Amino acid sequence: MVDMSQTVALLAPEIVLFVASMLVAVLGLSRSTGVRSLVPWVCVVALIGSILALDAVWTPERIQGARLLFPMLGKYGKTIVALIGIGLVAVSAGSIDRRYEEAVARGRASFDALRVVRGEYYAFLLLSLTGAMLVMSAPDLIWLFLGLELVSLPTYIMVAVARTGRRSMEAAMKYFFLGALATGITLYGFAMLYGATGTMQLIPMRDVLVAQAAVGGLSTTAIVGTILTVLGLCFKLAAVPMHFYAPDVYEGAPLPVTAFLSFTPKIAGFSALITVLGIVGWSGHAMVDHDGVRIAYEGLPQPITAVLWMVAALTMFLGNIGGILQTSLKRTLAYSSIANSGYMLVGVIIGPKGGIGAMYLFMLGYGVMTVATFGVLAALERKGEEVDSFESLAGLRASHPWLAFLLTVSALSLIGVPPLFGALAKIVLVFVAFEGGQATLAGVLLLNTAIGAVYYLRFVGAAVVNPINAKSQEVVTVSHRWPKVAAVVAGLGLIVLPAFLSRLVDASATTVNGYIDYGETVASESKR
Amino acid sequence: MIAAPAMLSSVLALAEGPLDAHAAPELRWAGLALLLPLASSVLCLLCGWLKVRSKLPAALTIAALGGAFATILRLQGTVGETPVVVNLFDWIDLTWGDGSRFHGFTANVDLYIDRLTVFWMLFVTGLGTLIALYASEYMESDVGKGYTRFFGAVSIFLFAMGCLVMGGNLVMLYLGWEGVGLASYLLIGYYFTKPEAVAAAKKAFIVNRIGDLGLALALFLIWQCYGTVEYAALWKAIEAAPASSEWTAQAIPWLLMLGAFGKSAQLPLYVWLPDAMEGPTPVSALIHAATMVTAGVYLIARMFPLFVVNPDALAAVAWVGGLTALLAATIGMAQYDMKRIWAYSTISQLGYMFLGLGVGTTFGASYHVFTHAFFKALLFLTAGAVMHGFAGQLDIRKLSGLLKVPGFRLVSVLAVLGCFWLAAFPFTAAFFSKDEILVSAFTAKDDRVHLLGWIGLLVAALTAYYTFRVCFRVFFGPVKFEPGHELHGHDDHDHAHDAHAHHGEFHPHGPRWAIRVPLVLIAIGAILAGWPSYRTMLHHDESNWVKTQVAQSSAFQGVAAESHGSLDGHAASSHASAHTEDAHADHGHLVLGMDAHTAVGRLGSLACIVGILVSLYVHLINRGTADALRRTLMGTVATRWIVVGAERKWMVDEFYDWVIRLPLRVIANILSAIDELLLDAGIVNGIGALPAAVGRVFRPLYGGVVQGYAVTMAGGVALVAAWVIWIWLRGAN
Amino acid sequence: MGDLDLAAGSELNMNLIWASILIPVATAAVIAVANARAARGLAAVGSLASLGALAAFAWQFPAWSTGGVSPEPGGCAWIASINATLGIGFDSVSLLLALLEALLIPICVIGSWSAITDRQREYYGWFMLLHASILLAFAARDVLLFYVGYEFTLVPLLFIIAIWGGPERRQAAHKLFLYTFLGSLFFLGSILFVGWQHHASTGLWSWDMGTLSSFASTRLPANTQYWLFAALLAGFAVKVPLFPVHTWLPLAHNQAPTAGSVILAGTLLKLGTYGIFRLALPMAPEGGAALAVFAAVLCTVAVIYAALICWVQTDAKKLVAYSSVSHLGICMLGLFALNPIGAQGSVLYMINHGLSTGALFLLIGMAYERYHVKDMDQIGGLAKRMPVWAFFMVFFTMSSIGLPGLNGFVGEYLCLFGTYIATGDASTKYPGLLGPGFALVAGTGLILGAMYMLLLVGRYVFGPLREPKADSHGKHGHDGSHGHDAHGADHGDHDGHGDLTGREVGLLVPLALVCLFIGIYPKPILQAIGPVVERTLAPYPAAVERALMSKPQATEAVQAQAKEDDRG
Amino acid sequence: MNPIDPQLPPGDPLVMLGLLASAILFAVGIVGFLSRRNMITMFLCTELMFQGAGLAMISYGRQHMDLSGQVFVIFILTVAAAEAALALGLVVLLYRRKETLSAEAWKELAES
Repeated sequence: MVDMSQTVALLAPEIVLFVASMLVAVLGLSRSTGVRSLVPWVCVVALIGSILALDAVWTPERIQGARLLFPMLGKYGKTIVALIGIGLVAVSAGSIDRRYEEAVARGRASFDALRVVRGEYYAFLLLSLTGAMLVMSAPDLIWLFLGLELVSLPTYIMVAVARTGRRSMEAAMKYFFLGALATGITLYGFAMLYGATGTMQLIPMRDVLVAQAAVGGLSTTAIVGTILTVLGLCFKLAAVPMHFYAPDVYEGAPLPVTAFLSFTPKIAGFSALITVLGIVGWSGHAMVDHDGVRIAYEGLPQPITAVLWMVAALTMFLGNIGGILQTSLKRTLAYSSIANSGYMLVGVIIGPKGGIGAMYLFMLGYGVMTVATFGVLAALERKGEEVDSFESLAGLRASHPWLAFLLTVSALSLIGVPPLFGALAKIVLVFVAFEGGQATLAGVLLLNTAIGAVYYLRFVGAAVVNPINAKSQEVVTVSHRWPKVAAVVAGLGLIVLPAFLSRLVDASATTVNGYIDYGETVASESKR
Repeated sequence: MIAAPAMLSSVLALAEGPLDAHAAPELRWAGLALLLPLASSVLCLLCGWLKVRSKLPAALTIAALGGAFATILRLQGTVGETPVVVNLFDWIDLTWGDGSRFHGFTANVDLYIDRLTVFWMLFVTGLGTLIALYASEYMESDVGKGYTRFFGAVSIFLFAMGCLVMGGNLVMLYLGWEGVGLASYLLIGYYFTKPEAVAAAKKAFIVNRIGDLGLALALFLIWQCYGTVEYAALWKAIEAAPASSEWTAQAIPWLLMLGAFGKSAQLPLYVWLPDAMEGPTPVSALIHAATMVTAGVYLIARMFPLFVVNPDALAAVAWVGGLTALLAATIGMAQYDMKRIWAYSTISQLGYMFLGLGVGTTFGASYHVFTHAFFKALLFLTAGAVMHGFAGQLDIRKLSGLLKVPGFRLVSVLAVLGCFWLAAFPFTAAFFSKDEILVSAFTAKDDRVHLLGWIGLLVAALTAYYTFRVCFRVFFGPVKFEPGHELHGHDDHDHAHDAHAHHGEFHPHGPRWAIRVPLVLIAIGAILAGWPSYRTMLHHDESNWVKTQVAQSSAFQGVAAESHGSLDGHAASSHASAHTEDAHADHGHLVLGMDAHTAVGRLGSLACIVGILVSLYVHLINRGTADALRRTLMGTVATRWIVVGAERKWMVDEFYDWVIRLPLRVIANILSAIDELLLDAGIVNGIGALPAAVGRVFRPLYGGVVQGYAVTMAGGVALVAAWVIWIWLRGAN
Repeated sequence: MGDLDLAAGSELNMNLIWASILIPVATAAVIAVANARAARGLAAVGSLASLGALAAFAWQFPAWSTGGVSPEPGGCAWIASINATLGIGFDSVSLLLALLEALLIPICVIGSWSAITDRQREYYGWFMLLHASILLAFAARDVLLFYVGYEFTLVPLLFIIAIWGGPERRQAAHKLFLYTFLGSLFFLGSILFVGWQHHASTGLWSWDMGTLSSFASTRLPANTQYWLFAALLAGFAVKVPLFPVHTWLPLAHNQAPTAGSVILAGTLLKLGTYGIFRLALPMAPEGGAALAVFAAVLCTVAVIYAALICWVQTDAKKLVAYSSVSHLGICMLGLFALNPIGAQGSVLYMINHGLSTGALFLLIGMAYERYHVKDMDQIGGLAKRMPVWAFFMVFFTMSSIGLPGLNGFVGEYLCLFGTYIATGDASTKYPGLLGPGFALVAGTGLILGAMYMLLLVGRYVFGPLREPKADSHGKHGHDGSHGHDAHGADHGDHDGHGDLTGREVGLLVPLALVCLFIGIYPKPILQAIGPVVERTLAPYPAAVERALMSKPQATEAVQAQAKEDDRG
Repeated sequence: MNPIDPQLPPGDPLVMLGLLASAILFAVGIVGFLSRRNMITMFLCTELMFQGAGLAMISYGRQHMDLSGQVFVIFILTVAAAEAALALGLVVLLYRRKETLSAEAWKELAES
């Protein structure tokens, strides 16, 4: 049996975050503003603590003991979650409960523990991050399912609670119901996978499926089950056909929550997707054609690759094409997140030989770009409201030159202009697509980059080129300086990271180490 | 066709013929002929820069041209029979592969000096100096304003002409070719505030450019066939493979012709020369009468070995020359502006020169160039003096009896002398040179050109008529004149110092010494131009000096064969012409029963005298008859076209405009519209808007209702599941 | 200086090149913090320093004039895992283009002192970044580094045109960015494809231009080379711009500020032609031979098409913009002649076009500064008012229509000459696919060239003086909503409409001298380019022979701008 | 028989019935979710889908004679309970704002 102490030890980062979330929930309710203002700091300290715990606890023998499908995935994955998590905490600092806190500070309203939301908000944020980390080191299906649920349930609440407006309530409603639908589909997929393999442990499941593949190809339940799971997970990635919620929820939700939604469910979703596809095995499959000849081939079974190919292509096209028509900032960024999911799906399709590494590198880049962009937007406000249209952004250069510069850098990096990190991540992805034999998909990716450039250029145009107009006159910076700090760190990161590119590429390549794919042995190419 | 190569091979058998050049580095000082004008143009630029207000630029230019003339005189002494190649510095030379003949292209700045070059440069620099002196006074009213620009351009012109004539390879010739094009553009457009002058300059440059394209393509062809563009190497290559039947070799002469006709204003491309009269008169005299327009003749003379190989090309040159002469003469008869008449007469005389080249006498053509340069410059300069004095008046109907006007007596006498020379009055220099051309026309082997001889004689008569039409109307008859309206600069300063008050009375003022001296010198030159033929006539021993010059150059095949046998053999005395190569005497061509020379001599003088008498009667004795004749011709529809045609220059300009310029303009507008609307707005913006359009198609899916999203999501999942089950799993196992 | 041994020498070279690239970046950073007044001075100093560093490199490393490459490949690793190195080095072609660029930038910066009056810090900052990225592109010997340099030029150009441009500057800048960005993605796809093929077959990672070209030309099958050349051509055709994809250029030029136009015409278009020369030709000789005729047809059409359009333009800047489409048509025609004469002419033409068209834009800009009108219907005959300006205008017009004695002639003449002799026979050791037909049609381009340039000079410079009546000072050029700073009205035309100031003449004189020098004594440049051109065209005689043999099936129904990427 | 995974012979009636029932439950859940406008009913339908999946797990557990399927069901129940709490809280919030339970009322956020 699995030695419980080993797996529990591995959970140290999650435990740190969990305890911190409880602490934060309580601190949020204290009467003194000083203590309440401590909450974001506690979150940041907890996240840093989780990274340190991760390093401390991550020893080779524990990994062996934990019998994980992707043993090394956690090391890199959890670090990104924590780092970007810090950025997301910084982006949301200062805008939760701001008007109520100001009212209390000026004494207009008496403090009422019931109305204060800050503590719960950050607690749910930390819980969601914990969920994401759990998904990355799930030894079995149940753990995977719980991890996924732990990611999405807090986000439903965060969307509803952060700002009591009609729009955020509608967003929460849509997000909850469609999320529940998708989870149902995923669950049924898990059930069929269980049915096909007879066990919940991931590694034994993979051995069963590989054995089935060696004999005569996967059973129908296995393939349908995988596809249902994949489609269910598409909701988390905001990939077609499950992407419809994204524009409305991103627009409705308050800005910091939108930032959170555009990163954490995505990384959790992708990690779960890779785990499920890992079970089905990337190689050593054979397709027996009509006259019984067994053709061994690389990569996922044909139907699953075909489905993923279709989902990736459609996601890229619909994401980019949808973005062109938008006038609201958050809605445009929603379509941008859909499109970026499409790009990352290309990495997933290519599989362990470079694809997943490139995908996680792109994920890091995407995370940094999200923090940078949302950091700038969170740092601005107009008459107390969030800034959500290109007109109000116009002429940012005149009033806030540094924020305009950062927005330009992140927009150009999203477009893929070379010296910035976004472009280099995309170049590695395209290169790996060629390597994995997906030349047409690489072509589709490049074409979509061109289409995407249209709406990203609007950010650049608004920030630097267009002159100030009536609406953008009233835009001022938020008193709280954390979003600005996040934006500066992330923005400069986009410029500085290319220098460390080789180290990052090697780090993201380690995510796949240790994934022993028996099929590989069958295909006579051992993979260490 | 067979005759040509035979003649060529027999001549080549001679000792060191005039084609094998040898390098002569010691003659580097010959480069002065180019360097001096270039230096003077740079100095003029400096004067312009420093806003010099004096006549310094004129002095600089005259000094430079004088120096160049001296260099050429010195060269005249030193260069012997064999041509000399002097390398100044390397310009373009690229080699690849093993550097053999076809693996490299060299075109360095070097000079190819043989007798023809010196002969040509003699009158170019000589006339250039005199005309520069003339212009120094003529342009004095623009001293502060455009003086430096004028003399800078004249110096550039002389430098370019030097490159053209003395250049050692075809690319240097091309450099000179376009250089003179630039100079003529700057000089024609000198009065740049006048739109007609700017249009004329632009027209001149573009028509020349069309010719230049022909020349450029010819250059490519020559390199492709013979592997080199250096003259020295080219002659050897031609000797080695004289007549290759490939179309490229055949096409070379035709393209060279296109270039020559563009520059020397022959039939298809002559339209720019009459308009070029917009420029100041010294420019017309120097460039558009004496030097630049002869560049075409020089090109064909220099490239004669290529032409000899292709008799059809020669015949074409002859015919184009003949027809141009005829056309220009007819137009010249019906014009009223004195400079335009001399312009058409230049075209006509150039037609003669090409006729001469076409029928195979490069000597005749060169001699005519030599004589024509002098008397045509004289005519233009006298016209200029008249225009200078009469405030821009040039209409021959408004000027009369200038011989008796005080101060214009010398100018008129010289003008009359020029007219006699132009009309080729017997025993004038032009008479001998034209005689040479017509004789060769009659005695040419290729019988297709014999008819041109008769056309030549007809044109001689017409020339005589229109020359003396101007002469009698303007210089003879009662004294009456009206001042021109053109308020040229120099006109204001007339009024400035005009003593008596009542401005109605207009007193023309005669030219001062700076105009009179060059006129006299050029007149003497015109007279002396005839000296070589006088000597042959009187001493029967001396061969014509010009003939020896042309014989000792690459155009030697064009020198009449009979005298070539012995370079210093006795001149072809009018009767006993000993032919060396053919058995039967003088090709057996007897014209009207007489020997060719005597026949042409008599017929030519007859044509000239008839022409003079007719114009004497019509334009001096009874001036009314010309108008009466015009009315009668206009009266009947059948003959109306003659008058209208002649006066309206046969509508050639309008024809070009309609057939070439207008359609091009329409096509250009269509293309511009295509580029703006179809290509840019249509396709590019269309593709740009495509994603947005597709986006709008998917827009209704985002209706906002939760159920709507759920339906599409569930529909998507069902679709995928169905697709997988039906298509994949059924096939797989 | 010169006696250092080779190892140290190459070290010094490397530093000098990096210096010439990094000085502008440093200047940009300093300008960002300096005050507005100092910005233009700093920019001038920075660009001159960069020019100095480059000149020192050229002087210190004489081997470039005989076709040598300096310094040797290799350089510190940038992405170690796929061996993408920061390899930089010049050979004669790239150094000449870099020197052209380094010469034009100070002239542009000093040229725009009086033109640009608001947001000067940003303007000069972006200019310095543009300068650095173009130099990086020319200096790169590593394909990915070239892509970085090539692509990043879009950003500063976008801002320079979009902020300081004419009335519809934003649309023009957006179109320029998106159009060229799409083109460059084709180019990115191709080089990644080649890099992958190289790794797949040799197991080694390498992104050095030399290794990739020699690998691709020898080891890739003919069909793949065909699609590779198509994609590379498609990518660079947008930048050159070749015929069907040129529509962004007139708009961009019409709206760009003077200095922007000068750099756009001067060196940015040369990135496209340099890309085709340095990457497309060596990497896919089979494809190059097969597609040379198609590309040549595009170029010839461009020559006539653009020349005719020029002829009916009324806006001076648009006329010169279309003229550069026509001129670059001839330039590329020379390159696709695939023989040394044509290719050397083409490389020389790139340099000449940069000088003459850059100077023309500078001159039109100076007139624009005084009258704020460049429509030839409203303005003309300025020679009366500005004789010195008129002199330079005539000088550079003559240089651009290829008057012998000036630089335009040598390049244009060799291009047409190369095209002419690019016939099937192999007597010149370099058989070609074009021949007299192409040369004749392109030759008519000479005549059309004379027509529209003299039309420009005839109406804009000579002719009766026509000055715009409503010559109200200030902003009818730009719409009022310009993000201008406190001191408001731009005082562009300070002393009314005087002739060129000393500063302006000082800008034009160096250009004129270089034009004259190349025109009179092109020997050193041609000798420097010679070996590099022969090395690039080495595989072509054989490839053309094969193309000639299989003439019928290869070249029909090829659409170079095929949207789908090359096959895997 | 696969040594790692002892299985009942295929076609065991209980397993077949179980799977059929779960499929029906799941289908009803989805169809109910799409057709019904009332939010509480929509939530109940999602619960149905969860239970359908749970039932499938149990029948597969029986098929493979393995208990982990039922362990999973217990977790599904807990998660469903959590979602129920959250759903009703949200529905109350929405009801208080718009006095209607129909999801149609909420379509302000849409493609403008």
